[in-house]
Amino acid sequence: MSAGSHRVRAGGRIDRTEPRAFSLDGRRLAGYRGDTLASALLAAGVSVVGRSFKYHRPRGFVTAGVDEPNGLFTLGEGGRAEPNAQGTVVQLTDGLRAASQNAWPSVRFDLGAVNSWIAPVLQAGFYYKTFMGPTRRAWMFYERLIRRAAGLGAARPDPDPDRYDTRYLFTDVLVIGAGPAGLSAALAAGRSGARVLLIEQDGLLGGTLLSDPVTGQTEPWRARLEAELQSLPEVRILRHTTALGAYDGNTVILLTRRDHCAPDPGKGEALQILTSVRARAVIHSTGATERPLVFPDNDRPGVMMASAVRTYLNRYAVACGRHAVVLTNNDSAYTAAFDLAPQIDRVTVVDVRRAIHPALTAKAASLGVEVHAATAVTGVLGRTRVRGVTLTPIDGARSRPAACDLLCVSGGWSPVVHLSSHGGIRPRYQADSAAFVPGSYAPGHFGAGALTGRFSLGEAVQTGWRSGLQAEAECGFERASAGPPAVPEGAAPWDTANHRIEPVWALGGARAGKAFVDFQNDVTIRDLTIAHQEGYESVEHLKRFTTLGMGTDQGKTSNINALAIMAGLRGIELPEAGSTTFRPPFVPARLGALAGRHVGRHFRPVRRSPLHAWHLGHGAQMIEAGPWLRPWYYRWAGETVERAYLEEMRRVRAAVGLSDVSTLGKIDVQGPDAAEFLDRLYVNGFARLPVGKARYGVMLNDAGTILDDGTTTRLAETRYFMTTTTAGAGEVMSWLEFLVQTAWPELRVHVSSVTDEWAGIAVAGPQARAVLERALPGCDVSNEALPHMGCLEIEWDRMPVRLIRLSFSGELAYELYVPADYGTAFWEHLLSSGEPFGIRPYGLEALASLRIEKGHVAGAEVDPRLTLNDLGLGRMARPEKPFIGRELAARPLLDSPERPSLVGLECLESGQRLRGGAILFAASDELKGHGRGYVTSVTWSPTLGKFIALGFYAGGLRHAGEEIVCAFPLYGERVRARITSPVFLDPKGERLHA
Amino acid sequence: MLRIHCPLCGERPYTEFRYGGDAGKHRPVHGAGGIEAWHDHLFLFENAKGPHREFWQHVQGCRQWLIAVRDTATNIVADVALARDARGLDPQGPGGP
Amino acid sequence: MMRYSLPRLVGHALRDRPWPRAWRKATPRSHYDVVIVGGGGHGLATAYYLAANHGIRRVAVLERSYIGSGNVGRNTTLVRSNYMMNGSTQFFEFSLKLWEGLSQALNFNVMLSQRGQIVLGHSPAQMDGLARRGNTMLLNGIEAELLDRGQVQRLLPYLDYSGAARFPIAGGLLQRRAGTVRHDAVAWGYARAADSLGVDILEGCEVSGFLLDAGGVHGVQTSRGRILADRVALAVAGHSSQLAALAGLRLPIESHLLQAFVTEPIKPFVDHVISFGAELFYLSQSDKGGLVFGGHIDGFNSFTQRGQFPKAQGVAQCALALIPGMSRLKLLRHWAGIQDMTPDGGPFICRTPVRNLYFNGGWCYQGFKATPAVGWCLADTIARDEEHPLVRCYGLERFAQGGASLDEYGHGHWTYRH
Amino acid sequence: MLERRSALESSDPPTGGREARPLVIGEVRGFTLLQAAAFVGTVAALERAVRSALGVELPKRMDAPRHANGVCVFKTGPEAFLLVGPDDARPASTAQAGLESSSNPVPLFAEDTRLCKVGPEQVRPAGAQGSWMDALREAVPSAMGSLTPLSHGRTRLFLEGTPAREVLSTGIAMDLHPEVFRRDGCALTGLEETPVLLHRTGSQRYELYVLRTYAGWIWEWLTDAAQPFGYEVVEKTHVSLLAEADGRT
Repeated sequence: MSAGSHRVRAGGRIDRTEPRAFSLDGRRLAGYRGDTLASALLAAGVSVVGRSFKYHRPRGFVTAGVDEPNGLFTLGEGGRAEPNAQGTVVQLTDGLRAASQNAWPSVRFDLGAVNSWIAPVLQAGFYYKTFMGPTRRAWMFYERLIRRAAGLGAARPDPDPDRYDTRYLFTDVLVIGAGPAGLSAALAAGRSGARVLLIEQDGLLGGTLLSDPVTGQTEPWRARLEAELQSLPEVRILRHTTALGAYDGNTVILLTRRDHCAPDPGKGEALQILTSVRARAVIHSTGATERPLVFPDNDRPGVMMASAVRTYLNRYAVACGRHAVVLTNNDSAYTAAFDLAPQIDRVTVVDVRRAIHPALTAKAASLGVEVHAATAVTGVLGRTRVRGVTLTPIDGARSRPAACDLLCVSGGWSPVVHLSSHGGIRPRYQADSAAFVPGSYAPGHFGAGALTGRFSLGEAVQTGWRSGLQAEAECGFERASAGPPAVPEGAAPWDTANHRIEPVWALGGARAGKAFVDFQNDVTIRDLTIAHQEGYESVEHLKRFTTLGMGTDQGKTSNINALAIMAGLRGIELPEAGSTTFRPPFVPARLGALAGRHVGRHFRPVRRSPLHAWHLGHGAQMIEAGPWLRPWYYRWAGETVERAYLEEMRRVRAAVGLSDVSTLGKIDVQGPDAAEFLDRLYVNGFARLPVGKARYGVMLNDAGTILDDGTTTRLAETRYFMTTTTAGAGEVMSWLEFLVQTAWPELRVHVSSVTDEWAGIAVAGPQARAVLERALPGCDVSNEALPHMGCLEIEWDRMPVRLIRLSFSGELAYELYVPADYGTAFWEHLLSSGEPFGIRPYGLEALASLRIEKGHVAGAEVDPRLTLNDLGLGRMARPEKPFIGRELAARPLLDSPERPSLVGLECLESGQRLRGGAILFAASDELKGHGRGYVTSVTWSPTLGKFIALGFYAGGLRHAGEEIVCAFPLYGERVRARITSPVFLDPKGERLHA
Repeated sequence: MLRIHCPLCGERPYTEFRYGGDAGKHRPVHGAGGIEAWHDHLFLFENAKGPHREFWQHVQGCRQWLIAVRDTATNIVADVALARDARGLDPQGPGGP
Repeated sequence: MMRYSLPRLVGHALRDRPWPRAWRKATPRSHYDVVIVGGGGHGLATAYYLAANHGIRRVAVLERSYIGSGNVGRNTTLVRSNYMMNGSTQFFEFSLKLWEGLSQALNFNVMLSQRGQIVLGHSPAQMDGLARRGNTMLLNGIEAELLDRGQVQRLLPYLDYSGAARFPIAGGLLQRRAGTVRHDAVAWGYARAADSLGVDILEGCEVSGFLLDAGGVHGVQTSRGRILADRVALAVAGHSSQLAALAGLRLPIESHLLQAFVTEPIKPFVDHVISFGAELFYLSQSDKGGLVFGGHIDGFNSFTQRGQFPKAQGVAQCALALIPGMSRLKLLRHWAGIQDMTPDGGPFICRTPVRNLYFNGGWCYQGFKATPAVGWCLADTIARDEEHPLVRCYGLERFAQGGASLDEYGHGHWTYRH
Repeated sequence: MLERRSALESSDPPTGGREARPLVIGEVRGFTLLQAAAFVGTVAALERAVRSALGVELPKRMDAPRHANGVCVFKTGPEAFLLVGPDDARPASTAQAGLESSSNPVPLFAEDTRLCKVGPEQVRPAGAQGSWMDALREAVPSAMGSLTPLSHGRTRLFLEGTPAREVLSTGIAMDLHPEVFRRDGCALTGLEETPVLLHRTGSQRYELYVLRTYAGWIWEWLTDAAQPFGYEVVEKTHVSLLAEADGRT
């Protein structure tokens, strides 16, 4: 057939003046603006568009919407290639490149179809019963083959050039679905002045009305409502927008796709926008989808849903065949037959019901449509295209073949209950319409239209209007004066609430041929029978055992048929079989859209020190430290971290260095009871700390293990300046607030985070004092005026400076805090003041190594699994003073002297190194099990000329002097080391007191 | 998405808050209570399926610790108050932390 | 039990013969030696090992809904034994060894896929932590390999090695024997094997109370009547507290939601199990083709089994931080399971203060991978009325005593941070 | 005198997005920000003290500030307030807020008048006199409450233009509808994972007080969010707060 051969000459909502060129598997094709990929392919006469998951059977389009199980494509190329796109919802754009999937070499001739030959073996659950030998690892062999055969499209590793946005919206009324019910509801709510958000997954408003002929009666009504809604200032309409899920707090997540307009990410245009809507009232007008009937070979290309065929005809001007058979168990499919009749060669209706409304038969007769009552289709002829069907009268008379090239099927309508069920509300079966409808609604939620299992246009408009009024009342708005918009005149006699459905699910018996229940996952009646025989009867067992409903369509076309068939096998009523659980998202949603702009460097917020720009401009190599970026080392000292940190350390030990400690948590503690508060908090006492003095403190959590440590300075009788670790700052702050607000509200104390307010700079080294003397002329920083752990608050150049003499490196050292805006200038001032003494900045690696030489705990040692004793700090606690964690720290096993506790280690072998993460053993131990301890921090000590480490060892310093083994089996290493005091350098503290 | 009505700031998504766990227990008086009292306080939970009294801190707002009563079977929050109000200044008061 | 095999499968296909039920539809007896409450993986495995290892066959497994309806059917299916804390290392290795022979033992293919797990490190300090973990594994007879950045890149070329990565990859720790298992098959395989040894599996049987007296528990009250039992074991993760409360016990457990996610199926793309190091996030590809992944718990107690969407967004962000190309893949489903969280992240398998009542729960993130070992050790504990040596550290009393830390994440005792 | 540097000095992306630039983004410099908090039971006293020192009332509500005499007061907690006022002329003394201070500043080191000791002995600094912060310090003794300077700890950004609301709604989960979040309304909320104080200072103008260490990230985030609309970065200016709050649209 030539391209476009199925296009009807006139009509439809396509724009024939705007052609669109596209390709499928490299074949050039054309369609029009307003087409979907599916309608353009059908117009071009392409019948086979995919291969099924398991048997690789040729498949064509079945539906015209988001329920499509078969027509999946890979769109685009390279970084924009998207696998598994439903052709039925892809807007046709110029230059669109589509490729078929899951077939080799092509969808028309696919070698994978050999699976069909062994189909009886590949029955439900076959893999649970085999592939278990000959060896225990045999599955690894079979799995490779199975994985290759499974999957649909292919993923590519290229980064995605497109951009995705997220946003939050708030509204009074959210209307989900702009079919007749939704339009009516939005108007009712909108006229009252309420803020209404109307969303529609289609690009056009109208829902099923869009499948009516453009020249028909409903179009003026549809257009009038759309126009009025657009004129209301507080009504917002989002097209191409799907509600993915309903969540707690009346939150509905929406996805707006803009793939039809080829956005430019360079200009910040997003391909998709994810919106989180909080609505005071939600109206569900999500409509219903038509479901297939189950009969042998019901998956052949050319077997389509009747409503889809009608949509292709009236909306896209595509006749899906020239000779159609319409198979139905209800009235709704007659509309399709009547619309098709004038446009194609021949239409035959096959109705499984005995009694057919005379108006239908009369109309059929007038259009030349033959109607066979009480007849079923029990077989389909043709492999890649329907060539005929087998008709079998219900009463058992003989079957006969009938030629056709299109089989339109209607097994009834399934309300789209997904969203209304996301809140955990189970759907309920409504027998007269043979449909599951919402069991109830969450507070503030209302249903309207076909969702309620009432399918006529009149009821849609009425229920829509009613729910609109309910929603506006929920939001406290005055009822609008005008009534509901008049329903178009002359509704057809078959437009009844339940379409007079006779629930029939499967035709032609369970055993004849492949009668598909789930098209995409190739689940047949036979598979359901096997599941039943083996006892996998509950809905969830059935799904999991057969994979029914687990495809990309999530069983939209298959679930109810499967439930009904299983109920039949079990001999129970359909409602007893229960229903499946509906989980979000309603349609598959790109992960890119979920992630929004939190990708790449925006993945998580970055915290930057006030000195950040200076570091970047002066050769710092930065490193991530939690949310922070910190200087790891500076290039002045070397090009690699291994060289640079040693040089930086040497500079500190021999002369003076400065480093950025702004990342430390800083908390201002003020109030008449500040001293009492800190006394309760820290294991050691702070109440008697003199003003102008600093003290190292450790706090435990309630369980008596380490929470955090840091230095706290008393600035005044009623005011302290606390520092915390960089990593612990947030946790400590919340904890202090918890204590102040809930546990000890009687204390008059305030805690405020001032981490952002102050830049912190450490100046360390024998020349540190000389630098300060030059930097702060006139300020007495002598040992007498400012001894170790002393503090001065000064003002220099009309800028406040907190000068605390404390040392992390073991050298004579100071921490200086200045308001953050001054940080860089003051840092530069210190650098220039220190120039004669050779001052240089040092980074995190040197900072860490300097403190290891001095045995200060940090990072890996401040471990919340450990106790004060484990850190060798047990003597700090003042047990006569109550402090947080005191009671549980005394639990018997936490108190054991055999717990691993902090030790120093020095390497005894030249040419060997210690490594973090090594496991420690006594020299005589067999190297096995968990050992006696482990290494937490290692450095080469340029001062001592050897590798040294901090670690934890059972019994701790009782073993000082012993030679032990550091095992690092990951590298096949074992190194001898000696247990020493963790204070490697200047144990008497002469340097820092100098 | 779960939403919590902060008595000071108004209704906000739970992402503005930090969860603080069970608030249905009495915190032993500071410095009093032995291992057993603290053990029970810290480690044993009613873990109600139904109304659950719990702490939340509005970290991206007023930084107040709140006590909310939320039904853990439905996530519906029935009531929220500042923790200090819900508890009163009396450490033995009803529902103290 | 009719054995499953390829010849039999072909025979059935050719002759179109019906298969027998995988497990009987049993009716409750009035008395059992052991009643196990909870027909998930743990409960069914326990029943199987009671019968297989101890010859105790008058056993009933009571399941409120259908078997496997809890966490065994809704997890991310990872199995591994890279545990560092003493107490867990050997237990999980024992479990992995049982996994390695499970399909054959049960004659049910559970599809153990030992494709290897790589835990990524993003800083020197994190690499030290991974080294400690890997060394501990090797010293306990468990294989492990420490990978540098280049080695990770060769194995996982699709991760983000660009300058745009917010947390650059420093290296990783590989356990080659780790992998995935077909989760439903575990419940069904144990059920079928236990059933064939005489165990009664009672679905739709909800326990509403315990029959208690001074001597302890001697039965349960159920929706299908009173059932007497010499011993009763609880394996009802998610609702441990509710069941235990019926026996008058208060537990160190809170119920939290953990979400899991799956994309639509694609051709083979990810051949390993990957764990991000910057945040808790893990990912693998199912045999069907979907990428299966998960992250942290939602962060507050809940029984709703509905996850919070911001958590899904956070997890998607982790996915893209790791594999930028996943941006174009579509999320097919996300769901939430209720899990028992404990203050130290460790589980309980133990006797309880109520005589003849045994408890298994508190599994936090690790219940699925523990399934065979839980069954084995809990069965042993019930049969001998004394904790199996591998689970002695998993007692309820450990918080009172300050016992061995099981805290793999190093969070300390902050329940809500797990 | 040392130069004050903005937290944004290393992140200054160019004006971007579409050709049309309906949005203006910038940083407000030159203001003083102080947290004042009372203890339970001393709020009334604090209120009197603030009123007498600055002539401004403390707001009762979290969602609307009070203004007077060039000072704008936000309520940030049950007894906590943020006061934003004009640049306090190099206030000395950040360190000293909340202390009971003597009224006579005594230079401590005679040879260098730039340097004063202000710590333990609570000596008044030399430089700053007559500023509004000092007035407040005089009025609030430590038993009444605490004062914590935060001028350097917050970066103040603004967005102005028709798309401002939509840009903010990409990261702030609050209803910013003009009838709900009214002019001169304010809220403590989150911008993605970071805390912010949002103040609507005009019909299409919003100010954000963000934590300084996150300011660079937020700046990048906001300008990125503004890209689809088009924006322009204005020179970082010293803008008087109340001129803005009082009326420019």
